[in-house]
Amino acid sequence: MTGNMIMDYSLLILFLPLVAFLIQIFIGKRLPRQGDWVAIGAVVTTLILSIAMFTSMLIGHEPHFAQEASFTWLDMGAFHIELGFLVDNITITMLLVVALISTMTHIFSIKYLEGDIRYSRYYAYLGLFTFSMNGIVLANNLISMYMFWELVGVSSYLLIGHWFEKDSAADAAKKAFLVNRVGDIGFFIGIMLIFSTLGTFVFSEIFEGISAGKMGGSILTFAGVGLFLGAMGKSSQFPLHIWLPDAMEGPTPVSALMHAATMVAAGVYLCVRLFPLFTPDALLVIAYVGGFTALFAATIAITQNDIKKVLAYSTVSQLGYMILSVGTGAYIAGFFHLVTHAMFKACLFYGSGSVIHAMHHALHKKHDHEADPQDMRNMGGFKDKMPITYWAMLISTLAISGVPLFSGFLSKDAILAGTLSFASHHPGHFLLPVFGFGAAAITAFYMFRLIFMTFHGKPQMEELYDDIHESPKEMTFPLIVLSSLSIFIFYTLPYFNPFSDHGWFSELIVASDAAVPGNPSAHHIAEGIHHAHYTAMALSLFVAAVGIFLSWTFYFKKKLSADEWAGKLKPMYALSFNKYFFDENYNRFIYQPFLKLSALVAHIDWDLYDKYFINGFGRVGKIISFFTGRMDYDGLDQTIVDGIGRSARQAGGVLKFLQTGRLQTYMLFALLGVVVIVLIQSF
Amino acid sequence: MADLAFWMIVLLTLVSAAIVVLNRNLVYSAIALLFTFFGVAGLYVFLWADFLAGVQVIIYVGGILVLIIFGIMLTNRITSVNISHTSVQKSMGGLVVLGILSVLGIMIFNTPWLQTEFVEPVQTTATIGTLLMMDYLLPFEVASLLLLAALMGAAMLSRRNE
Amino acid sequence: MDSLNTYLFIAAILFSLGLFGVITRRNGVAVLMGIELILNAANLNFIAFAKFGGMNMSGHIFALFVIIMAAAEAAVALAIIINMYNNFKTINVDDVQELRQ
Amino acid sequence: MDTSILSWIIWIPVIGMGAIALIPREKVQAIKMVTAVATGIQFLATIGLWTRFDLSNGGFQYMERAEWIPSFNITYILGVDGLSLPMVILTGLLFFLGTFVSWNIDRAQKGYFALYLLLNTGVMGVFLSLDFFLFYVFWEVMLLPMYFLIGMWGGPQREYAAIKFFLYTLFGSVLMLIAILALYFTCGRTFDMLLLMQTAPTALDGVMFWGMSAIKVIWVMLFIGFAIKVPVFPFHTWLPLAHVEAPTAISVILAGILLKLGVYGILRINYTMLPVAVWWFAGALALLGLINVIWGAMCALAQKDLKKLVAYSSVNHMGYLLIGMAAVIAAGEANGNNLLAAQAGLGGAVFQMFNHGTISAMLFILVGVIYDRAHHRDIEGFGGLATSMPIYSGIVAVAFFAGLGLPGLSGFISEAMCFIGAFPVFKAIVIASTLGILLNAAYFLWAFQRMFMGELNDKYKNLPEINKMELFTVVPLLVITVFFGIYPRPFLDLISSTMNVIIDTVANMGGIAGVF
Repeated sequence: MTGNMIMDYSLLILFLPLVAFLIQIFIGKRLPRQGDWVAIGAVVTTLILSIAMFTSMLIGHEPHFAQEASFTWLDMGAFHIELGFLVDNITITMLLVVALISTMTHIFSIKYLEGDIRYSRYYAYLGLFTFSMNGIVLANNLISMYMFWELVGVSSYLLIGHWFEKDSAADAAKKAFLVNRVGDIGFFIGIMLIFSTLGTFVFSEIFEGISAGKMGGSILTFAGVGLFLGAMGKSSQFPLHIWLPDAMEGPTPVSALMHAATMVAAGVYLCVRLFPLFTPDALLVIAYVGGFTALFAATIAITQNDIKKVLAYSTVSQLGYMILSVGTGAYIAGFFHLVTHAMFKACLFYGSGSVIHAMHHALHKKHDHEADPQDMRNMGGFKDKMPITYWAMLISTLAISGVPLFSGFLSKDAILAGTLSFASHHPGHFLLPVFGFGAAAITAFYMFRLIFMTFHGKPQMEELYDDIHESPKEMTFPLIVLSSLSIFIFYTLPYFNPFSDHGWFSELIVASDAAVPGNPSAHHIAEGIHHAHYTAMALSLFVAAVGIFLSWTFYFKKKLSADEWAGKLKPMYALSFNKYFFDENYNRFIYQPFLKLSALVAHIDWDLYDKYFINGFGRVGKIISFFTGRMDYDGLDQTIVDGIGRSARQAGGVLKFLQTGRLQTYMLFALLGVVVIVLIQSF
Repeated sequence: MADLAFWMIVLLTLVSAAIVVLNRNLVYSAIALLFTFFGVAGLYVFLWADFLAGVQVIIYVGGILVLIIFGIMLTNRITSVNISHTSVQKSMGGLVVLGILSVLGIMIFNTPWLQTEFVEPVQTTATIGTLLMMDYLLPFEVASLLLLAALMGAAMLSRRNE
Repeated sequence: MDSLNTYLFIAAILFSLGLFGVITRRNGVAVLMGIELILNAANLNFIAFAKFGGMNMSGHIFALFVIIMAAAEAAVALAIIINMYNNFKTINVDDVQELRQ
Repeated sequence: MDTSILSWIIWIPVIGMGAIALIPREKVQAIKMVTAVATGIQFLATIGLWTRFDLSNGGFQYMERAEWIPSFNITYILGVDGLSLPMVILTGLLFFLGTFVSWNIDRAQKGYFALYLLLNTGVMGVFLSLDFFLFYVFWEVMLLPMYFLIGMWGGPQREYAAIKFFLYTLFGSVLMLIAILALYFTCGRTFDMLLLMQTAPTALDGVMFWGMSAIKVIWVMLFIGFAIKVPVFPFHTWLPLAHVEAPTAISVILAGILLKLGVYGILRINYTMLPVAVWWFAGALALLGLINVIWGAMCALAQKDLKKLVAYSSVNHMGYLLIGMAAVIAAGEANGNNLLAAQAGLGGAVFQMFNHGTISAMLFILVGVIYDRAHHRDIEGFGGLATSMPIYSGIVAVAFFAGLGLPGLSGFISEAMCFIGAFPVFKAIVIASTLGILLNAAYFLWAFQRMFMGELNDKYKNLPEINKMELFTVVPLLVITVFFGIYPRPFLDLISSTMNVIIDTVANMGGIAGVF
């Protein structure tokens, strides 16, 4: 495939969803089937195009393939901005992932959202979302990345708030946008720091500038941390993770799209793209934030009962992994995990969507509007009723838990190897692998808890059980596709070793060296990972086994009672169950005080400053004019003027006859005036 | 001789003008005004304005003065013996007028008037006629319009409104 | 005798007398006579300037117009006076004191 | 170019006004049509200006010059450059659209539209006149119709609002007048701005007023005069009141154009005539910008009245602009000749002027739409309107997103340019003011949520959807916002030559700024 074709394809991939969006938003309602075929047609076309690009990448087999194109967006002389695309192997892979997940979401939504009042709107927003994400993926500069970044925020706002009649959905949408904006502030400051030092927004020029030593030291660290802050917001890293679980208020397919391929992936993608500019200090921050988030979110996921909430925290935790890997330098492993995670996490969400869909219909039939269709405590034993969903979710769960033969094993292993290698070089940072392995164990535990509670054991609501049915084809099709893609083979081709991540991915997608002088080279990092590979594999297998075993004893065999243990570890349980009270504390210590402060400011502005100070001028003016009025009237007028007047009255008894009403008198005085003036003038 | 005639005419003009403004009897005033007009006409003659002198006599004496006398007749009962009237603020008025006069006089005698050599006119009437029809045609027409308006206005005003 | 100043001064006296009449006379017709005197004074000035300004005939034209004006003015003024007489039964201007305080 | 198109642009509304004066007051439709035609022709003429504007020329074009009062050296000079042209076009557009926004004015239409056209002339005159005296005359001409338009056709507190607006701005214009006279007498008795731009810096050098440098005194007096219009922080309280009480179309004009007059004045007069003082004041300007951003945003966050929220959002948005304006000193010697930052900052500020003009106009029109239907503007009093008025809420959503600086809509680019430009010089201030980005989003989204999301309030189930006339007024603004958001280049090409001239003027003064 030639370079031109690549560019044309990329443009098409970028703009087709936008066209679909525009068609849907303006005339969607008037089209047959509310125009969902427009949206689906558009994404399927992008999928085909992405596959074409991807195959050409595989055939071409150029690890350092890169193609750029740009145009002048604005130009004021010295200040000019070029926007453009960068297409390399990472981009092509990411485009495929986005197109694939987006297509699956579109297909899945046909039935899931059937009969929704804003069906065409929904498809429109999906198109916008896909467009924005593709924009991020294709960007070759910070400005267009930032722009699409915010557009992703908006589309997530619109989709999370799809059912805006529910206050919780409206709240969640707003929260998602605002929390993301917090990150975006950091992102923007980072951009400004870089631009004010290097004068460019284009990645390659930035990297060149940094390698040339034009920017470095603490400024670069700050810039890096700022940019990472943006990633933290989008990828929902601690402490900006709070929006993501709430975002479950959106329709489930949206969650799948958002958590697998678009929104949250954007943060990781940003780190991957910008990896060369992070300084060691910035990377350390990234590593710790990521590692901590991985563990922290996992501990919350253990105790959640809402099936989507579990998956949400699991996403946060997995994103933590990816960020951790960026921090340790093994960012290609992080990207690898991004790709594999996209498949199995989307599959898990579709699975949960399928379950919720079934529950919803069953509840609807029973006219039960009280029970929560998402609560796992109302499920159980769905395995026989929903075999396809069950198997798909099981495969994905095995993948996410890091069981060999599945994709998650490969990528997770690479990340953990990266942390191990990092820790071996920097023994002071031993916590990073601890975070990683700890999270791995807990992940295995809670994911199997989900499987066991939902699909195994006795049905918890017997009355519903008979009405639970497997979902229609439109919903099972994505499940089948994505669960198949969670098998190792797709990532190791053309090799078949399930224990080695050696394959097309590792061959075609290669790390570039850090631009910051002093950072370890890509080769060096790859070496370290290779070195730690087997240790990591053994350890991760062990922790995964422990997690699965514990889960099995608690929730399958019920040898140990979960409730009893919860009672024993009450404080910890409470912390975890309540998500460490983050929302409450943010609310109490940030939002409410700030709203109060705003009210105070408004009060000061309007009721004090304006009313007393500004109007004070008016009032003082009034008082002064009152006094001057008094002085004028009582003092000047009554005493002096009237004094003159009074004295004049006596004399003026005569003078008043001046006003005789006789024109001739007036004329006389006018003439007198003339004479006087002439006399005065002549002197 | 000419000098004597000149001063006689001046005297006639001024004295009769004084009578106009000072005499208590309106009819006397009107008759004095007649002499003033004649005097002024005479002065015009001295100033080589023969045409104007004629006009002065015809219009002022023949027109305006007759009008004034009619005015007196119409507004006073002719039968009443004393068609007289009083004056007011004579002293004050006299003072001011004297002031004005002195101011004017000072001005007249202190101003170096621009004078050019006297050229004896060939024929004043013809020149005036040419000027009126050529250079001053528009004012001439306006003046006729003014006269028409005055005519109509006077008729309008003096009509009894029933 | 035959100097500009003489004529001007004669005109000034005539003017002052007219003015005096305008100011002091109570009878409207008398006031009108005063005005005629003033106009005559003005005319005299015009003619005098015309003669001593090189026999410039424009002065004559102006005088002519003044005479026309005077005629019109006299007609209108007398109409007013007669009207006034019809309304107030007097032509004494100071009896008509609508402007009085 | 020897045309008198600028005069036509200024005086067309007056012709319209004359025509309205001749129409009997009962023929309301005819009055409206005359207004629409007059403003429409004016708008087309401004577009015509643009099409034949020489982009590479940073100076004044379409100049007109005529004697006016020669004894005081007062001349009638008109001209347009890259700074005023966008404003002129914006004025033409908003007055044209404003006519249709005013379509529902229900009393004394004759007076309303006549004053409206007079206001139009005043505003155009300020943007186009290059003689200080003429400038001042137009400035005052603009004030009076505004007073009556607010005071007679406004809301319940209209008289208070009108008198406050009037006194506040009058105070400013008195200071301005003093400054103008000071310039007149110290710089060779001329009101010609072009001449003053050349002579003022040298003529004022070393002159002292009451022991202070004359340049500073005059600068500050002019600045306060203009700052009241902008409005800059301590002088902003007339704005919410006037905006809230004014009829919709007048709010649109107020927010869209009148606020820009202040900024325009600062850039046109303070920056080019007394560039030295810019160096002295830039820091304070940026700081005031920061305060405007944060203060305005926090006040907006606390508002219950939608129109007041939008009004405070103007305060907030003007803050970005001030920060961008301060960036001009980046181009000076002392700041490493950072021409790039200066261009970004100043260009951003001017772009922000235009964008705020379109966006806030849109917001006010939209507020007017809901007010016409529900007869109140209490944010808490609505709820779920997105269900009953989907098109309207869609448009409001876009307008709000434009207001909060969403990429893809024009507001983002100008805000970003302001920040990027000011960053190298005022790092701390810019970083602090980026908080505004967040607050901005917070108050708009919160308001949106309270009004349009959630359960539909039964009271408003049958609110009619936005009608064609209203759509006609909003859609052009929407299109402009989106177009410049995607492709800002035409606009920046239009202004950049002039911006470079201003930057040069200010930057060259950097050398002596230290001494000063």
